[in-house]
Amino acid sequence: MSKRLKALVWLTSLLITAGTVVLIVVSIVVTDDHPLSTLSPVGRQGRDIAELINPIFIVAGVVFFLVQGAVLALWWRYRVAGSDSGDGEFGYYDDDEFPEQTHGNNRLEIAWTIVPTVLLAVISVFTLVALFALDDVKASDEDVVVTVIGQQWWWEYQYHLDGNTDSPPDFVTANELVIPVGVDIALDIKSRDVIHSFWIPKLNGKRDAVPGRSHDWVIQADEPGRFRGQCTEFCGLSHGYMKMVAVALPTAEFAQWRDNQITSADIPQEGTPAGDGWATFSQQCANCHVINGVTSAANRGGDPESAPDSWDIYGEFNGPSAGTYTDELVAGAAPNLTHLMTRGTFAGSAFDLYLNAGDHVPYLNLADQATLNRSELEAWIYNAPERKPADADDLRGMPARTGLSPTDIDNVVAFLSTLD
Amino acid sequence: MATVTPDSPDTAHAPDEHASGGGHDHPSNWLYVKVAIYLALLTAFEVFTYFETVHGWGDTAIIVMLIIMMLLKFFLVVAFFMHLKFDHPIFWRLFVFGLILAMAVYMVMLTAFRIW
Amino acid sequence: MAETMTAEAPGHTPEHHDGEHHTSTGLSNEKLAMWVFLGSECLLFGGLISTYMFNKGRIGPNDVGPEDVFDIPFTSVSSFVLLMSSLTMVFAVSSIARGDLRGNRIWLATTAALGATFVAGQVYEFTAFYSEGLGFTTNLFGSAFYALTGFHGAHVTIGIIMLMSLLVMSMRGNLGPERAETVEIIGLYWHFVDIVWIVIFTIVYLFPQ
Amino acid sequence: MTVTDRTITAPEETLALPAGPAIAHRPLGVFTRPQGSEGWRSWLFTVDHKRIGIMYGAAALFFFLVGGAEALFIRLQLATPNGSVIGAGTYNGVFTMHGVTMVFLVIMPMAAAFANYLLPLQVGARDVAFPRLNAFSFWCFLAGGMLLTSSILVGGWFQNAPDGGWFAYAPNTGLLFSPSKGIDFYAVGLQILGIASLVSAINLIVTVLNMRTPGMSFFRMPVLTWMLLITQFLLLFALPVITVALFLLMFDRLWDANFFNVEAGADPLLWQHLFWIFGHPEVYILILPAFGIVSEIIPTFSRKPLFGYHFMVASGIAIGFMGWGVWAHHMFTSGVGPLSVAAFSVSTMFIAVPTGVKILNWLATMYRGRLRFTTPMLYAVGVVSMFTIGGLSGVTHSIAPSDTQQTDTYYIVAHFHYVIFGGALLGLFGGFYYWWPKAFGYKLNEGWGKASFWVMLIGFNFTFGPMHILGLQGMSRRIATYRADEGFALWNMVATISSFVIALGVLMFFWNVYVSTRNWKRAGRPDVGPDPWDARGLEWMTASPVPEHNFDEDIEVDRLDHFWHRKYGKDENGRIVRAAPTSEIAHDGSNTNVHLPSPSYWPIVLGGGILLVGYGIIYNLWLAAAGLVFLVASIYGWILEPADDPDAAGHHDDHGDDHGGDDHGDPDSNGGPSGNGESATADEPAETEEATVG
Ligand code: HEA
Ligand code: HEA
Ligand code: HEC
Ligand code: CUA
Ligand SMILES: [Cu+2]
Repeated sequence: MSKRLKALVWLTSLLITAGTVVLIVVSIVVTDDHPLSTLSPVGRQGRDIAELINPIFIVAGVVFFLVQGAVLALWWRYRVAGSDSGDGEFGYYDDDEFPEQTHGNNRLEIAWTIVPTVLLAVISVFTLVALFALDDVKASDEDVVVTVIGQQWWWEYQYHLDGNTDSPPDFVTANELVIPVGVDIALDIKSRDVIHSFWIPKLNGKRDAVPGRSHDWVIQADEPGRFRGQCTEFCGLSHGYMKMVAVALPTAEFAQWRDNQITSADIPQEGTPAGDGWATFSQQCANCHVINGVTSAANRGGDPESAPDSWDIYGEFNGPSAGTYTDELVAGAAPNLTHLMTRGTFAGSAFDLYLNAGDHVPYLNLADQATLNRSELEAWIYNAPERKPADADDLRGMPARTGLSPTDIDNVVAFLSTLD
Repeated sequence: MATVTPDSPDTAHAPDEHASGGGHDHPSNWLYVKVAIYLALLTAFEVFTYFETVHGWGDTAIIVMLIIMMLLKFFLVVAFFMHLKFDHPIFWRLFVFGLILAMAVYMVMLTAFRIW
Repeated sequence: MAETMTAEAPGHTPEHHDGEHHTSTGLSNEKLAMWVFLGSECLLFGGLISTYMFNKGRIGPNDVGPEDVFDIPFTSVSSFVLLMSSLTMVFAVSSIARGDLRGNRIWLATTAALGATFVAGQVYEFTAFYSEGLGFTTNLFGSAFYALTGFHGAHVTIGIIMLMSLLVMSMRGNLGPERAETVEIIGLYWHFVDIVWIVIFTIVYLFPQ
Repeated sequence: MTVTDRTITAPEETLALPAGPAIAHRPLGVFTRPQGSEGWRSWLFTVDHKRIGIMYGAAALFFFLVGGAEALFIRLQLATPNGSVIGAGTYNGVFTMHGVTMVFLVIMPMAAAFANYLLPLQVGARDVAFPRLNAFSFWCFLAGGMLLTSSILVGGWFQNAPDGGWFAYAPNTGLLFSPSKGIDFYAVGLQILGIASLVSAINLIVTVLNMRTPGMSFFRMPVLTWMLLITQFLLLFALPVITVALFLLMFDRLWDANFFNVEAGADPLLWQHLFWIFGHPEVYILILPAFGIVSEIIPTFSRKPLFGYHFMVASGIAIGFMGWGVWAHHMFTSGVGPLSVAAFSVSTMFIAVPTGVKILNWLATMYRGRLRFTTPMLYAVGVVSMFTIGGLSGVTHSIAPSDTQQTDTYYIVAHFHYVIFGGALLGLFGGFYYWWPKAFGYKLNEGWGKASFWVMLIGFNFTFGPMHILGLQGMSRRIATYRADEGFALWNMVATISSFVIALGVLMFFWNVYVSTRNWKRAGRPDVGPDPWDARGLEWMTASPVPEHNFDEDIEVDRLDHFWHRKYGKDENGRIVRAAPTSEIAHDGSNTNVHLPSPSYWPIVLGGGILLVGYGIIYNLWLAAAGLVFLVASIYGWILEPADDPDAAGHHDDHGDDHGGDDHGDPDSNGGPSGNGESATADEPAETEEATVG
């Protein structure tokens, strides 16, 4: 290698090393907020996992330094000086340059087979203990069981306050999963279309939502807060926008929230903007969205006498000829909007419903405490696929409503604002 | 220059196993016919279990018996008709490796669905 | 085979040009290749059979299931036909090894005919099942059943084509005793297809549903 | 195969096969064989394992540019929060095609390049067992690669590209959820690539088992040969599994079958199991060739034999075996039961043991060696160092409970780029530098080589290193954008910038090829000699570039590293000294009486037929049917192709002085002098036709 090239290489490596240090320092000093971090768990399961993996990270780190150290040391110690001259003969050795020709050493080989084996055996014991402990997902403290249903590209939560998932849920909400602090909440994870994965990193690892199957999972939060999540199994077009939030509330607040959720909404007065908005909603939106007390099955083209929405997405499988859930497997379903305004985010938590509602604002009465993110909501209603890619023609995602005039949209938002 | 003696070869590796032709002492046709008769009998008995299930043998017992007979037939064909019994062992190894791998992997897959 | 000729040159002496005795193992490349290939086929059919076992019961109570369509006596007969075709295949191989070209042709033809009978039986079976309401798309049992047996049928069909090609070669005088191994190799394929059916017949048809 | 009477004298003409006399005997009139070994035609119809190897390498490098360009688009889109360089729809196509391209069209064919070029040489053979089939494998691979890559363009930019991720989980890949042609391209393309790899695996396995030169027992084979052999076995047994999965998927999409139709009671986990039963052995298919290459390079530039040869072989075999029992570690969160999770978690961990044996043996080889850090050596040591990082993160994934936090995050993306880029790709690039003089007769420039290595290495670490952090901070993979308040901006920007540094390093590699070739030509094509690195394997015992017939005469191998031991012996004091000059030991490629297979039209014709069937399945089944007919016809063409030119009957020997076999040729038999000239084809329809049934 020519002298100049060599100097160049040294200079770049120097610059890069310096750059790294600066970067790492910057990243530590500018304490970025990492709402999805797995490194700062807040729930019991998340903590158990961290406690399991952290020592293993250290072991891996030690192996890392040993191997890299060995590489560098061997390089430094045994390199043939001047071996990087650029001439054509490069690579030839002189005939007398022979190191000792060692072919191997069985004792060494056995040693470096056994040592890692033992190390890994120890690790596997801890792994198995943690694994079975974590798998013990029968939540006992509370009877609430939430059926979590993933679909392209949002989450539905069906609350069974009595813990009985065989009966219709007490209420249905979307995207923001509210739980009482400190208790294990059992989740029953399902999917209406493709595979998704439910993941609130600060609380627990993830569990896939597989259509046709139902998976038990459990989450628990040590302290109140809003914990972000992300669908982590690739589920098509808008997978990246399929997020969610888990909100842990102190027990009393949770009870308050729960009691509110059970109530139905009221049809607003005619003549008011909200009333006009309701009219528009009934025509344009109610065939997909359910608002308890406001929409009826008739809105959805169903039998008005029957249950407002089919909560039992698979039930007992009786074969396709029995025609059970055929219509339900392509989502075609839409978030229940009965208490839309009690959520901090909307549309798969991809957008904030309130402007200044950071993760720490008191969660109850958001509408009073924070400003509605009106422009985002309006943009959504006007042309949802433009905000979040969707394929509404194939019943995936929300269709555009570009026929709506600005006043229509104002009215619809006024109506939606009553849903708290 | 020093006298050069060729470096001694690596530890004793026998010269390559130049196995010759693989002892093709072809079995007689009569042997094949005998094998075919066994195969036919086994098949007949297999089918028999199907019609005799009514006699209240447990399903498990029947399945076990069927599997045994199936394997017998399988290995009769492989060993005699396909000559594996008489041929070079490398064929045997190649084939059985695939067979065992297939059985192991797929059994684990099915149990991962069902039992566990 | 042609390919071997040159490629196996190491150790090759002009006195022996049949290519069989100068490979590292002393075995011919073609035969080795066939066995290697059959090892791989185990995983193909293993996958299909597992898919069938996994899916056959995943049907509703009112769906067409195995017990609704299977006609065991019929399938037993066609299985037997295929089984016996293995015997005739063995005769084809041993006759050509003895230099009995006429016998070889007869046995090749018989084997192909038995195979064709089996395939014809399968075609009949498929149409019968279809008319009883079991299509490829009807339910999981249907899809898995037809995929598995269809794959097997395709293998048999390819086998028949190869046997017929051998027969044509023989007629044209290109299949003498020096090519006994070619017949043997195709025989291996044929027997393999047969043993796959042994497994399918037991697991798919005879296992208590 | 043709036994053309070759009379070549000048060494520089060794690659030139003089046009033989016109074919006098045409069994079926039309089926003659192509002639000549120069010009582009000779490449299309070649059956020479070395040319096929070179074509594999060239194709892989081309696809590397495609896959790399896709990677750069990924990085551009993710550079900032709410990125909008390419939309979500295109993004999904881009990362899927990136993964598929890199795995199936870059790493695998690059490994195939080395396997084709080197396996026969390393075991001292003339060619592979079935040269025509070998050519077919290549064209079939190229057909599959072109079909897949064309999906980017047909019907609009990324309109019909596969967009289900490289493991294409059902039911997202069903017609219902993925109505474009993308998944059809994926299924058909991979099916075709599978045929190519399967045929090639059978061919190479037979080559190693059967074509070894006298004395080349299994434990005298170089470690690269061993690793490639194990790879072929993994392919042999893994490919049928994904074949099944892809067939089921195709049946679902084309003919409404129900395999992944949840409404009909299907369980989508079936796809996952089948895919990963293939998929995990697949990752060892990607890495083992690189391990083999590293095991060749490090001894050469340490001037020591490989430490613990038998353990290196055994650990390779162990990895191959264990690789079959760990697949569900990709499914820890899929909902398989806790006992399965436990079993797979533990089995996965222990793969670290044989892999560790390899790492440590390489280090022990370097220990007290005389290390020369040539470019190949840099790459090899780079593998040791970088692969370890990826391996260690792999072990942290195997801890099932914590994998529930890691899976499908950038922590995984970091893991597999460290093992694939830092392991497989660096190893293969090292191989390019190392065997370049063998294949082309000149070395690549060391200065550019080293510079490109360092640029790549630095870019690589700053692209994928930060992804560990991103993943642990919760960034999911396969997301087209992320929110500004999620805190991923910094490291994504670093990764994006660094990915362009990698691109620079890659371009420097290509520049190096250009410059080195130019300089070599300008300097009047000086000869590097047979053994430019003072290496150990048989491939260095013949001229560079390797003459078409490989070796002038059979080599009688008497130990491991036979060639090296011919060069060096011990004096009476036990000191190692040169026993003979290389020029005396190595063959000069002057023996022209070696009979070589003639080129053939049919491999490429068959490849074209497969392409036709492929497009037919995707667009129009009538086209597929026509293609199938064409294929069957071509197979008969292949069978009926004359084995050789009857006028040249006779010279079967590879010893120029021995013409004893003149009388055995039988020009009237279809098979020609090579006796059973047709049986080759008899068993081929089994593979070829079956492959096209779907
Ligand atoms: C070249 C390819 C390659 C290789 C060699 C490996 C090697 C390994 N991989 Fe990797 N892996 C991939 C390619 C590869 N992987 C890909 C592509 C994916 C993602 C697929 C996708 O989802 O898209 C993946 C994903 C993946 C997962 C799934 C993660 C998830 O999605 O949740 C897991 C889980 O266990 C895993 C584990 C391992 C392990 C344990 C090894 C081991 O073989 C590593 C062993 C090596 C070492 C450990 C280092 C050297 C050893 C020592 C120095 C000895 C001392 C060490 C110890 C005692 C610990 N890999
Ligand atoms: C097998 C080998 C392999 C290799 C070598 C690479 C190389 C690279 N990969 Fe790859 N990657 C995968 C295999 C590989 N990847 C797989 C399997 C996935 C998973 C896919 C999935 O989820 O389904 C993945 C996913 C993946 C992701 C995650 C996408 C996501 O989850 O959303 C990212 C993100 O940064 C990424 C980046 C890169 C980069 C920057 C490189 C770079 O190293 C590339 C460097 C190369 C170049 C830069 C080429 C040089 C090109 C030019 C200089 C311009 C060429 C111009 C023309 C002439 C056309 N890869
Ligand atoms: C074809 C069905 C359909 C129609 C009609 C429809 N929506 Fe939607 N809507 C959806 C779906 C599906 C989602 C979830 C989309 C997502 O998150 O990707 C959604 C989401 C929403 C959300 C966010 C809900 C939440 O909890 O995150 C609001 C608000 C909304 N729609 C309002 C409306 C209004 C107002 C109209 C009428 C003007 C309307 N929708 C018409 C299907 C529909
Ligand atoms: Cu839902 Cu990804
Ligand atoms: Cu894996």
